[in-house]
Amino acid sequence: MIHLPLAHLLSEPVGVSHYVMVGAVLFTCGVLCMATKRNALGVLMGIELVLNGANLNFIAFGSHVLRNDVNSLGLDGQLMAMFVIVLAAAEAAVLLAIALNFYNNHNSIDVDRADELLG
Amino acid sequence: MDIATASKLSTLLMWAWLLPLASFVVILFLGKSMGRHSKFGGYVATGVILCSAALSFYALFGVWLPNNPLADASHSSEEVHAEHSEVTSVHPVAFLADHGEGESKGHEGAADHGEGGHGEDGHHANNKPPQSYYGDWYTLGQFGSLKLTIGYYIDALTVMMFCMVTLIATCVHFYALGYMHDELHDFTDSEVTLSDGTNLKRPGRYYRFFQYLSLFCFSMLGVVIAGNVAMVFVFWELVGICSYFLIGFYIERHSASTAANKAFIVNRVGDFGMLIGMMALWSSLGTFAFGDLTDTEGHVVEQGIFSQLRSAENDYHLQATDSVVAEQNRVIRPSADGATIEDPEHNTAGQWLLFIAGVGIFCGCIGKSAQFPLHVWLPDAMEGPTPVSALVHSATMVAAGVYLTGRFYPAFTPEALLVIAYIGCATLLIAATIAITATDIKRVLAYSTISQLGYMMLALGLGGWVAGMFHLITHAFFKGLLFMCSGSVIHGVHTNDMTEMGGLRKKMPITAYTMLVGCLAIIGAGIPIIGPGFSGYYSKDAIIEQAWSYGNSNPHLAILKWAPIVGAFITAFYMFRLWYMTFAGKPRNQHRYDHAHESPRVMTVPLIVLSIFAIGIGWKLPITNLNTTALLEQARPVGTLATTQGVLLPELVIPNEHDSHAPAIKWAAGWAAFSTAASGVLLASIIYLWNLLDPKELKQTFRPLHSWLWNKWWFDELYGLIFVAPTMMISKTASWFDRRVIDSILHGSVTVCKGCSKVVYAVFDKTLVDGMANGIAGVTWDLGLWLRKIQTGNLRQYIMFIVIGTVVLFIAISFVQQTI
Amino acid sequence: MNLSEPVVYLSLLVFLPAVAALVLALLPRLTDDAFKCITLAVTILVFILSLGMFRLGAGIDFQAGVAEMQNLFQVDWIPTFGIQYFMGLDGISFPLIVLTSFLCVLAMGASWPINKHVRAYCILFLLLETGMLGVFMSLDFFLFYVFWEVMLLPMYFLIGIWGGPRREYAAIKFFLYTLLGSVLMLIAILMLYFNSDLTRLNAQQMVDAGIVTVAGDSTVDASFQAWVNSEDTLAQRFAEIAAETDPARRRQLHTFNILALQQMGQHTDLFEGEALLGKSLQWWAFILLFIGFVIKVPSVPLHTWLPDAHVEAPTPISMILAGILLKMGGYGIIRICYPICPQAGYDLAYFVCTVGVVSMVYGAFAALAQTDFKRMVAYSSVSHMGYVVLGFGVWSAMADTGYNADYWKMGVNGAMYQMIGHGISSAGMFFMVGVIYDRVHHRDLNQFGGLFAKMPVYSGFAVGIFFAGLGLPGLCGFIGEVFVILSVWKYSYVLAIISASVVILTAGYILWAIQRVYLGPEYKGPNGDALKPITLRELAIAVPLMVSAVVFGIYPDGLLRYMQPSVDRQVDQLAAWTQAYDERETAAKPLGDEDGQMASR
Amino acid sequence: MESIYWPTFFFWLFSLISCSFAVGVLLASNIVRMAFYLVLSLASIAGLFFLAGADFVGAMQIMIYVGGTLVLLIFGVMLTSQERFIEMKTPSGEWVIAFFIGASLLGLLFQVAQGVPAWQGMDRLEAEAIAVEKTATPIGMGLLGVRVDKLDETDKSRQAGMSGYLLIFEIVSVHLLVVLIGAAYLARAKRKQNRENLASVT
Repeated sequence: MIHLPLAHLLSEPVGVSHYVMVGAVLFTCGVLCMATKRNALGVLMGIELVLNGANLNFIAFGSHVLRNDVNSLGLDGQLMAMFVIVLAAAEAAVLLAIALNFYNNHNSIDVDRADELLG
Repeated sequence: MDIATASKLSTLLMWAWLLPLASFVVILFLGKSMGRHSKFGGYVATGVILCSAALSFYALFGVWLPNNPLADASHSSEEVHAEHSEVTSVHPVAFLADHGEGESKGHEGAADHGEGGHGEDGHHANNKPPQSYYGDWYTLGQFGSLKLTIGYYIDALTVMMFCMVTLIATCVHFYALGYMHDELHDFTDSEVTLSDGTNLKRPGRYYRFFQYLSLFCFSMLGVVIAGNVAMVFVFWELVGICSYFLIGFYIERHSASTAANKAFIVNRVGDFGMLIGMMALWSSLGTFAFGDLTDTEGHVVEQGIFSQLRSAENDYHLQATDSVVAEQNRVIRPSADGATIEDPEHNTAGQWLLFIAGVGIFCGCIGKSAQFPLHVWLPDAMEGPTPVSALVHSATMVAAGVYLTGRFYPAFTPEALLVIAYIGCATLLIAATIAITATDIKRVLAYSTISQLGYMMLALGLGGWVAGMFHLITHAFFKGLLFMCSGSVIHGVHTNDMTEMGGLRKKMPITAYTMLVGCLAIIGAGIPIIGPGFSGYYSKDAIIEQAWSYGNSNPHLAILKWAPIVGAFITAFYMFRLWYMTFAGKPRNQHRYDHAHESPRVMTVPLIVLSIFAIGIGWKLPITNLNTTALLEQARPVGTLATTQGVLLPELVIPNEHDSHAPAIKWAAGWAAFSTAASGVLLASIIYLWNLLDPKELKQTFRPLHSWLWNKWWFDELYGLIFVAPTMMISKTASWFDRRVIDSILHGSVTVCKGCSKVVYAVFDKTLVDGMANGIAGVTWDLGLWLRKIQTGNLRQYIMFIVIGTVVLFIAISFVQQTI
Repeated sequence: MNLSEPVVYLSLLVFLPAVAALVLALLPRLTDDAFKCITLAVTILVFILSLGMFRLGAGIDFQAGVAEMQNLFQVDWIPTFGIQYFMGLDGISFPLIVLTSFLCVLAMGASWPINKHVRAYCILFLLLETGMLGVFMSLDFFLFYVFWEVMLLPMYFLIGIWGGPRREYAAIKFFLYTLLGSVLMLIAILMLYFNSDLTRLNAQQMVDAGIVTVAGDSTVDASFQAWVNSEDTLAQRFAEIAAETDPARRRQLHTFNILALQQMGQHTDLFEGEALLGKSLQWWAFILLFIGFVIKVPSVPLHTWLPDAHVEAPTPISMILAGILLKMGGYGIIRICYPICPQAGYDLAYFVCTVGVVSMVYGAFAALAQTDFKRMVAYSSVSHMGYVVLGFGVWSAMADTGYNADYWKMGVNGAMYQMIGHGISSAGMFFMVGVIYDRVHHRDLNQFGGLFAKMPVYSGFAVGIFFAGLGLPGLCGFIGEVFVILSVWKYSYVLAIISASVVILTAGYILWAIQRVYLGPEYKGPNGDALKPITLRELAIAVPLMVSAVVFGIYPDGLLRYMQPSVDRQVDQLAAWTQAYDERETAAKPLGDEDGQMASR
Repeated sequence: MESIYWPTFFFWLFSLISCSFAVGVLLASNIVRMAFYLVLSLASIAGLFFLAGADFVGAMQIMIYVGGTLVLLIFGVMLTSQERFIEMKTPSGEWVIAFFIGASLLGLLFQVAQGVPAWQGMDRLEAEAIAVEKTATPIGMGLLGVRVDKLDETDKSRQAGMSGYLLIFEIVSVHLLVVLIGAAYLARAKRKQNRENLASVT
């Protein structure tokens, strides 16, 4: 019989790399959201996803549950994540303001219309 | 060596090989006199190839297998798992449980794999030469110790190839009996318009088609049975000329004759390299023989290439013989420091010459198997009738190149294998991308053939001998199937253009579903990791596993690891694009749809037969332990069952093929293959089945990319510019030189001086000096204009640029680190 | 008249055409066809005579597997200068003789469309045959030269009278080139003659030179003594000079005997004296002879007479020209240049090979550019004969290969095989061109097309013959090319790689020509109505050519068994000479060894 | 088969939810649905935080993100939600480009994630032996300038950051304040201007 690592999927603890991979998926989704959504609010959501992906990495690197050695970030990771969350909130507020402003000026929230900087 | 078996096998296969020649001769002399309207030629050729197939199968099942029983494949693989558990395991605990079990079973299998690799510290004892029978029939010339002969070299691979070639050829012959019926009466060629505006009307050439087919089979079987490189070369050329005849079968069509010329000449370019390789080999070893010639008592009389280069004293590792070293020192003068390196692990003496020989021989394979950069002939070979395409693309011509690479395998140095891998990698990606945009149904299949051949070469180059040859066999079946299906479609719809098809599923169900089988087989559909799956699933997964294992051993060559996975995605995409465009959806051309019909039974029965093989050739036959991989293991070339280190490039590591069956690799590679293939199918479905994305809009967006792919990366134009045009210019110059210069010396030197001064003016002043100044200015200007376009002001594109930049930067950094 | 005497049989073979020519000249006026029939009959008779040597009962035999000269005979001709009527056969000349008589039959068959001055044509044709056969058989240098010139004149007239529109130009060009070669050759002959000395040869060498024959149970020395004491004029002069003990008063016994000259070149220092510019006598003799022969081959850059001569010559003369005349150059190189002047050959081997390779490449390129069908075939001859020169030149028995002569043997055998193979394929190609030229009266490649539909059988043969020229396995062109190419690497890998590249160009020009002439939908040029299927006469010429192309392609042993022993023997002798020479040089200047090696490369 | 290790099970569960809803956000074209998916995705990320032993951050995640930021976002959605902006199609070509770029980025990140041996999982026995600590207090103390988690650190080189995050905490606070005021100003002022524009047009 072919030996399946799948069998051990649920019986072994997960590691940092698993978290990093989940973070990578979120990050990529976020980036793609930013790259594909024409709605400015969609772009904003993409940013949130990116930040969360990054946060997940911070947490994973700092977690002693996942990786019990001296090289982990320890509490610093969690603190970083905290700051990111807080700043994300701030950034969301500013972006919303910009979006609303844009909406008022252009009567649209299509970011493709915001190409006045075209050289 | 068992003399009785040898003579039995060689006789059987010799007849299987010579019968098509007899058919060729018979049709050559009698074909016309039997009348243009008789099916005489077709029946003779078909009957003969049927006999050949029967002889080949008898040779396999009646002679080979009883004398060389198969090892139990599962044992050997268990054993291998056991060996490498400490190296690759992710879950060591679980592994230990299996280890003991595998070890105990492993001993039985070990006998067939040499000493099986119970060595320590990851050092493996190497595998012995496979069971083979070698002999000479006929001497072309003998000069002292040098001998050029016509002979045979028969091992499990030879026998299998015989079965495969004759079986597919038989199907093609039957299919052609129906497909070529137009040629039985006077034939009006609608693609040829005469000067008076009418279409060409000519007598049919039914018998001639079968005459060429017979010769083709003869030549191909000659390549397979060949006992030495020179004989391979002889039949290699004959295969080339047969393809010339068959591709140019419609000799009245200019496109057909041009394609035939192109095929032959491009192949000759490969043969040029092959000749260089042969010369290097011949001058250093003085023999071309694959096997050892023995006398009646079994003593070795003359040593072949492989036993010279991989001697038993040297544990079957590749090492240059004294004669090779001497020849290299003669050709490439040793450097001034005269470095003879004492380290036996990295003894580079003679390695350069072996590298040249290996790469040279491989050049021939590049030509025959349509590898980049000589792949340009194969798509044009579509000009021949479809049965020819089916034969050329599956079992014969292109298979010859891969076959030779596999046959010559023990003599390839690790560096030559790296070249092979790179060529395969480039081929598979380039061809796959071109197939995405093609709309000619046969052209898509042609590029898919090139791409799949790239897979095989890649596998061989990465050390996956069985994987590569296995894919050759499975591919032959499903590609033959796919081509014959496309022929059936063309026969029913009278066009090659997929943009005029659609919805044909209802009109021609047998064709549609057998073709679906072919598509599923080529993308390697199957249940991941545990199987079962279509034949392509087994072979392609084996390749990807080997690539994975190779990529793990050589992190700096990660591209070779990812290429097959990316290729799997593209393959799945374009194959299902083809199927959807042809059979699914609504008819795009109602007129053609209304007239479409299913093909006659003489054409559909071969389709069904082949589709059965396309599904099951990778399976293990129930009850018996008969399966293709086990047979191929029997033919495993000497000394390929060890992890090999590069000599000229010491950091190069070619992992043992059995390592790639380790669960961790199998798991990762299996999922990678499955998910990429599935996403390819998904993407094709999104675009062509559910119409969620509009292909026209896509084309619009990717206009430059589309035209780049549509024009096949501009290869034809590029070659025209850098090879054909200069050649013609040189030849014109040579001719001109004759008339104007040499003759002018006779007539008087004044003319010469005048001519020269003109040349100086024209070439240097006008072209070189002025041209350079203007050129630099122009390029700068254009570059500026082009760069301006990047600055679009579009937010979303900027984000994409950031991501691309990141990825590229990462890759660049990783490369820089590798080199440092 | 006893036919089993070599002197009778070989003389008959050589002079039968000449005698027939004389008879034709004296005959009363007959119809054109009668002259042609008589000539054809004579050529067939000569062909039968040449075949008669294959152990067919009556007459002399040529034995396979024997390396030495066979059927030697010598008759004094001008004893004052030691000139003899001296002929013989070995594996090098015998296949060429059979080829000559065979191609003459076919060429005469192809002469039927000639309607101008038929009697004169036939006479000249027969004289030409005598000249060619004589060149291949004569072993006396003077005799060789006479036949060489005998062949030249008929050729000049055959081109100049029966040729195409620019025939005078072509004939003069041919004549001037060939005459230049002959003059240079004559100088070399005289240089060698006046430096030769028979008395320097020992008994064994005299036997090898064919002067002394060893009777059944006698030893070499005894036979030599018996010869010295015999009544033979040469023997008497030999004894007289050898008896003179004072070196100062001793004269030399000059000779034109080619075999004796070979012995002197290889075993004595007679030709090693310095002649001019620090080069030895044999170096200059080699250069002169080589230029003379290479004009005939022809090699670049002395080849421009060939395209013109071919284009203007009538079809049968083109066949002879390409099939046989070119081979004389190759024959001269292997029979005269190398064995007589080994030291120069060793020095100049790289030069010879380079000439061969340049011809191959240049000829192929030039062929690609031609629009005249015959011109293209002519350039293909230049390219194919390059293989011959290259094959002769691969002096791979050198110090760094341990004087292993196997590869050299392969090269020379390949070159010889290529001469025969090319004799068949090029004659065939010219004939195929002639067949359509007879019908449509033009040769413009761009104005053909679609001949397959109108003349299917002819086109099949033509394509087959052209593939033989392309070097397709199974046809005669392949064996020679492969032997030559595979052997070159051992001498020089650079030349090997360049020569291998020619296979691409060859495929290019031949396939392109086939496409333009035979394939395609319809004929594009003038006189399309005249394209009638091949006649029986033409078929009777095409079939033997095609059959022999196939036979030589798949059964090389049939030719090699006659040819190879002689070739191998000569190569072995030269290899032995090389080793002795190198040892001598090393002993002479121990420090200069490296220079000698470099120069020889 | 060994018994299920529950943290792993929950990890897979939460990661599956968060990833699939993240993909949902990406693929959905309706802005309201996107917002909904985002809520679910972020909530399950909080679950992952808990599993990694970061209980305080997890709580923050739920409170600030799910409770705060997203409400803000949804306001934004509602404020701009005219019929034509609810569904905004992206051109097909860009989807394909984005797909390939995303795939390569993902491949790269996965490669990196797999490439570090130290990041692989621990042994089960080892993992079960680790005591789970509460983190709220250390974090709170850290923000106030005291690193309780490093008090017993003996290695000098690892004592960096002993001063805690007080200064950063302050900066962030001020930053937040500025941002809030700025945002309010931006949103308010422009609307007024806009109204004037409208008035002038009519």
